[in-house]
Amino acid sequence: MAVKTYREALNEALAEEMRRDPDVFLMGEEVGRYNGAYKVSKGLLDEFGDTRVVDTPITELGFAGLGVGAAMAGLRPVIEFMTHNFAMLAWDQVFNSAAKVHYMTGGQFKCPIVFRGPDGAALQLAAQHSQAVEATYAHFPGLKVVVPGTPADAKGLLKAAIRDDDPVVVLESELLYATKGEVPDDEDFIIPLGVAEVKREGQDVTLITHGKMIHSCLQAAARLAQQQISAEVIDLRSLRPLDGEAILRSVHKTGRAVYVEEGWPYVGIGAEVVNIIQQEAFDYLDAPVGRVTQADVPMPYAKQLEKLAKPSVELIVAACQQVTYR
Amino acid sequence: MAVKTYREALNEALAEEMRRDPDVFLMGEEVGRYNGAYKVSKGLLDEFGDTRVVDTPITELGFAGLGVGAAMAGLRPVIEFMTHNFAMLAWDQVFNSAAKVHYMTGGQFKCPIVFRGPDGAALQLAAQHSQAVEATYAHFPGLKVVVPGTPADAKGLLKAAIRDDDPVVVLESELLYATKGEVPDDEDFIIPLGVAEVKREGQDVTLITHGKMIHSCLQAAARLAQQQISAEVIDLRSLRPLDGEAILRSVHKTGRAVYVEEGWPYVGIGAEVVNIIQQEAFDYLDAPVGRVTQADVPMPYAKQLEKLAKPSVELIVAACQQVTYR
Amino acid sequence: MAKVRAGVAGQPTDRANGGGSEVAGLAGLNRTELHELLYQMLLGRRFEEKTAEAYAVGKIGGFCHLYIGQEAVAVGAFSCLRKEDYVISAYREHVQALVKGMSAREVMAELYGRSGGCSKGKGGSLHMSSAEYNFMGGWGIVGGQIPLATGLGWAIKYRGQDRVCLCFMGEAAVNQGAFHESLNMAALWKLPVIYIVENNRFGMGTAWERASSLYDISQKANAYDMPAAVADGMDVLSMRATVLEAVERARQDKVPTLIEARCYRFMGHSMSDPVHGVYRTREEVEEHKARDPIRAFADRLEEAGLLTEDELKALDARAHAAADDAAAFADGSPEPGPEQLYADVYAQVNEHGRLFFDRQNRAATGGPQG
Amino acid sequence: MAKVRAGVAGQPTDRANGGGSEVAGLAGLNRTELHELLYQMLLGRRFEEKTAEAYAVGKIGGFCHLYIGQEAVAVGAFSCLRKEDYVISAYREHVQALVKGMSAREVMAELYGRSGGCSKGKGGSLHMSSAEYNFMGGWGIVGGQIPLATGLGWAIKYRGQDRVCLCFMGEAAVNQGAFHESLNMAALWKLPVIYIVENNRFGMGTAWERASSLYDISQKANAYDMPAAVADGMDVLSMRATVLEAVERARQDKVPTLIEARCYRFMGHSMSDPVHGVYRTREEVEEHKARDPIRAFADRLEEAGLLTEDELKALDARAHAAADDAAAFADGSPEPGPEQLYADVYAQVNEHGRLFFDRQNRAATGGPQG
Ligand SMILES: Cc1ncc(C[n+]2csc(CCOP(=O)(O)OP(=O)(O)O)c2C)c(N)n1
Ligand SMILES: Cc1ncc(C[n+]2csc(CCOP(=O)(O)OP(=O)(O)O)c2C)c(N)n1
Ligand SMILES: [Mg+2]
Ligand SMILES: [Mg+2]
Repeated sequence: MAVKTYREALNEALAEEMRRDPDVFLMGEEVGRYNGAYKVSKGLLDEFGDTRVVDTPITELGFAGLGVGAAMAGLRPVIEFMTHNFAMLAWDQVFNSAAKVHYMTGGQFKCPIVFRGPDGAALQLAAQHSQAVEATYAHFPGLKVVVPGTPADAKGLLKAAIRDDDPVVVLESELLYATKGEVPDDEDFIIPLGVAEVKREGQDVTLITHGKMIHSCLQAAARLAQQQISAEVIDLRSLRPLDGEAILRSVHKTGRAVYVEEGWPYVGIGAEVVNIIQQEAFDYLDAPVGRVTQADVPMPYAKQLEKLAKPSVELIVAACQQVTYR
Repeated sequence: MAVKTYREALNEALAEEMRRDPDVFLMGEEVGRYNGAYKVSKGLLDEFGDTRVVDTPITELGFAGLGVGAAMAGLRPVIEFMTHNFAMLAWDQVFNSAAKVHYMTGGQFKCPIVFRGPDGAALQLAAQHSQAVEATYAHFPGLKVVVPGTPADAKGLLKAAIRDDDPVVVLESELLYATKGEVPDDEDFIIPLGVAEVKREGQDVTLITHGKMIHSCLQAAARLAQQQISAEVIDLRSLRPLDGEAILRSVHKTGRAVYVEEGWPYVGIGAEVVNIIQQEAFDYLDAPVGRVTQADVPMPYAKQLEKLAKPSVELIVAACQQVTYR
Repeated sequence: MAKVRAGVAGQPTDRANGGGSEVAGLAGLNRTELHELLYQMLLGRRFEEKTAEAYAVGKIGGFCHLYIGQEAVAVGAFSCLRKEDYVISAYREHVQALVKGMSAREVMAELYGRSGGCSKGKGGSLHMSSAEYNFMGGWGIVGGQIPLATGLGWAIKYRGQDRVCLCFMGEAAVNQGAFHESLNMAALWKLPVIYIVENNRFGMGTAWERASSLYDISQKANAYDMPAAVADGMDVLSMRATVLEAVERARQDKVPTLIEARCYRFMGHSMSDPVHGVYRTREEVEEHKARDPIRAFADRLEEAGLLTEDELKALDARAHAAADDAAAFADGSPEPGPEQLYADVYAQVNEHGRLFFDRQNRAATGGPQG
Repeated sequence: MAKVRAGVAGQPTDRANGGGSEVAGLAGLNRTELHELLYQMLLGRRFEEKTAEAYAVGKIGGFCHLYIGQEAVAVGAFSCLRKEDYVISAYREHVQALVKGMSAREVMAELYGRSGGCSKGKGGSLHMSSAEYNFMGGWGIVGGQIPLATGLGWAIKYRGQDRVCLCFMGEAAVNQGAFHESLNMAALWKLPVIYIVENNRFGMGTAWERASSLYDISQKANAYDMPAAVADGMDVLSMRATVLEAVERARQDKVPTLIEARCYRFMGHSMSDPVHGVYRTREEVEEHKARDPIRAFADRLEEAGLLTEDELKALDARAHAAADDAAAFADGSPEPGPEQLYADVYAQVNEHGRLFFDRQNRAATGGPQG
């Protein structure tokens, strides 16, 4: 184990998988000579050359589709979207091609592709550059979707995604790239898709979340502890497949839950988690499941407004107080 | 009142609004000379000429964006997507432009545009042509989303959408175009966005739904009546704004609910409705809210498989039996 | 089409374009090879006629787009290919699937939605494909296959293979952004992809000149500094000659080419669309039918003394028999069972977590619990 | 820029392109008008320098892309426009907003995220706009503004107005599908849109020739049968002459034009990007800086006896003062209040149903209950 940044962890995952399997290549805007818009691919061009680390024109639809074609031919492309906001231009290829090709060819063609890049808001990037779009990806059968929140998860999930035979969307985060954490050294360190992690144990209320928000949840849990409220924090890590058992185990114990996510509330991931809990733990629930999300507005630029729009530690604490009736 | 098809109702809505307001125009593939791929725009080219009824090249991203630009200049474009499956190519313009321009310009530019076309499955059109994508549209603040299920609703909602100052997505249905119903003659007949309708009254369980599925729900309700289960059928009609009160009123009465939708289950509209019910009618619920949806798979072509994939009257009946414990 | 290809390796391409009139053959092809071209076109025609019949009686459902009138395009083009070369296309692709080598049985069974279909009945008319023959699919999103073709070309280059990829599209797809983005990348990175635009004059009811500000499609290649050519898509030998040149360039220099194949659609856009209507007259259709590519090729062979009336009849009988056999096979092929509903959504069904979320449906169909 | 425009109505366009050296003026512009052009460039430069300062001390946040080095493009181009003409652009648009007529105050306050900003602080650097001046916005999605421009042109034609629309984009946006789809429609339907590609050589760290298979951007217009031109984007008069011709064609014949403006970006891609680095050398940057468009234009005017050293100083002082004033105004402008969070999401807040779904947030910020 060594302490690494989230960025380094992703970089290692890419480098290791590229060393291991010559069919893996990385393609996207500025991934090569510029070392990546967020430097995730630093050094990879030097090591692997320009057929395996490929700078593209700004043509998201085109290179996403190129990746799908290459995957159908048996390669294992990693397609970087500079951010998932721009991926919308490519969603036809993600939803109509990648997610469907295996099914509609009766299993003849696999599509082992990774679509990765930062998701959600950073700081003051305004409406077109601050969207957390996991709810949309997760809706489509045929895709797998993961959202790492720590360096170790970033490495383990990205490696699992690259080795997976299906299209996997990896949602990273600009604000996490510089964060640090312990990362296992083992070259076969993998976090299987579909396994949640209890990031903090607790008894009174379950905070369920994914991605960047785990840090806000951990902070909220610390504050709640001072108020004698013991919060368990569950990081789903993977949204499809989803570790429903982990959710239920915890809710059976606490009887109370709050979903926290960076995306918009309406038809968000949290809505589905509420659905699962009420379907499958109806009799265990002592209070409605709470939710904390981005405000239901396009992201404003002004610093104060942006702060108000984002799910805050304060709102998480308040939601936990509410479901525990304190 | 006169009996009309859903197709005729939409056609009338377009014609009346175009007569009323010279800023309204219709643009899309085959809307003009061909009278519309599904004949919704029949006769409009003859009446309004080719600057107001415009056949486009197959360039969904381009003409959707053209519509947004025209709307910013004060026109009121109605953009027809031949189906919403193809709209994915244009989603960048829907989500990054139409949904955001009013907010990010501080209210300087309105975007009074309608994006309309059929949504969901018809018969044996397979994976790329059978998607119900309302969950995705509804997720994005800045959009309004309506899903008419009857001829009268089709007319009233489309007219409301055209008169609205915000971008409105109208999700129609291939399988409904030929269905018939009473349609008011009044040229100012409008169904305000955000008002649900009780399509059948009942006491024991609330079937909540939208669009094409109201017909399956009404059939299910008829069968349930034979089993002495009285089902209320609520047609939301509009998904954003959403008539939460109508949902709660009914659930307060019945204590039991099932959401039925044509789209996929995971992070679907039904998930959010479950969320709203459990947040706001937690103490009224006698059973978990049930859900009936498309199977969580890309749509298969084979007739029998497609039938299995779609939400059926049988599954709705079964879900109602389950939540009423019969 | 291995037989035909073998016969012409190394033929000068200018000779291939018509002309050569020694009785031994035509355009560098011998009698047997020429007959094979004719047979492929006949097979396509008879297969599609059978398809129309089956559609009319409800054995085939959904959208269904016939290729009648355009047979020379695929037959001429694919005669330049090897089995390992990739082809990808749009939704008007039944005949292309056949010509690439797929059996008429598996294509027809797919149209019938049966388990003997190439995709077990899951794809249907719009989504024929074969991993064995590198027929990468019918695509239902207009233009959606163009980036995929570019990716197939990328894979060829990445692996240093001696292959090419042929990408078919209708002329209306040229206006899609995907076309522009793809051709730029293919030219920039020198990918061995041949983009063939089947210009049958219409995208549904829209004539090309009503959809594009530039009439000459091949000129669009200039925007990418890419070689281009125009072929007579009603003449199987013109198609063959043009594609042969492009294929050689792709194999040797890894350079893409844009080819406009001028052809005509004899049928309506799809089975639900009348043959003529608001967008074209009966006369226009009849005029083009007079240039039927099969009739024209047969006549030419007969005139050159390379085909007898009896041989033609025999070839046609073989084509009819193959189409009939395909329909009989499809009729007898079982419907996919309910367990197929959840099969193939994923290639790798994870043992962790849930991949599927509709318990009710899964329970009803015996679908996976994972 | 009304003053300048008025001076040249009806000038033959070939004279406009440099050359005319009577002491009375240059390129058909008199001394006052030429000074105004120079002032606009200076204003842009000083404004951006001020912006960089404010960014460095954290008064401005987010992404911030400066226009330094490219001033001649906007100033030359917009000198051909009227107030009612539309302009739409990408995210490197602060100076364009100014040159279109917006006050430096409202642009700077927007950068500061203050309520005195043109969009009340909601848009920020990437999204400047003004309904009053028909500056339709800064767009953050590369290429996203191109279809919108086409729609603005559509609206002009629809209403029979005597207006044009200028659409700015970086050269890297040319590879987007949106470019292709838009130019085809604009040419097909004869829309009065002038697409100006600011070719500053790089899209972030990618040089144009690494992203496009064709070097000459203006040639891409041939694919749409659209008129095209190349302008020297470092020369305000070249820009003006080129755009003037296109604007006249657009006004009279409703014909679009594609213009490539060859220029150079003196700064890094954005504030967080170094000026030179892996993708270009310091020497290359310095070489281009030697051709600074402001310096070059001032020199030319001085040589022609149309500008004195003192006049230049006075113009620059005015520009400095305007930038300082803008910053002072922005500093004093209040932050938007919490009630602004939910304001403006919709133009029409429905009295029926719920438009917003986050009760908790709404409660915390006093947002709408509807
Ligand atoms: C993106 C997209 N838009 C619209 C459609 C509906 N559609 C199916 S075929 C077609 C016409 C295509 O014409 P062309 O490309 O010329 O091919 P052809 O049918 O003539 O073979 C249209 C508009 C679609 N399938 N995909
Ligand atoms: C669709 C999309 N892809 C990627 C980006 C990230 N991005 C922002 S600017 C830029 C480079 C654009 O270069 P160019 O168009 O030449 O404009 P310039 O910055 O040189 O003015 C990129 C890749 C984006 N904003 N939108
Ligand atoms: Mg066509
Ligand atoms: Mg640039």
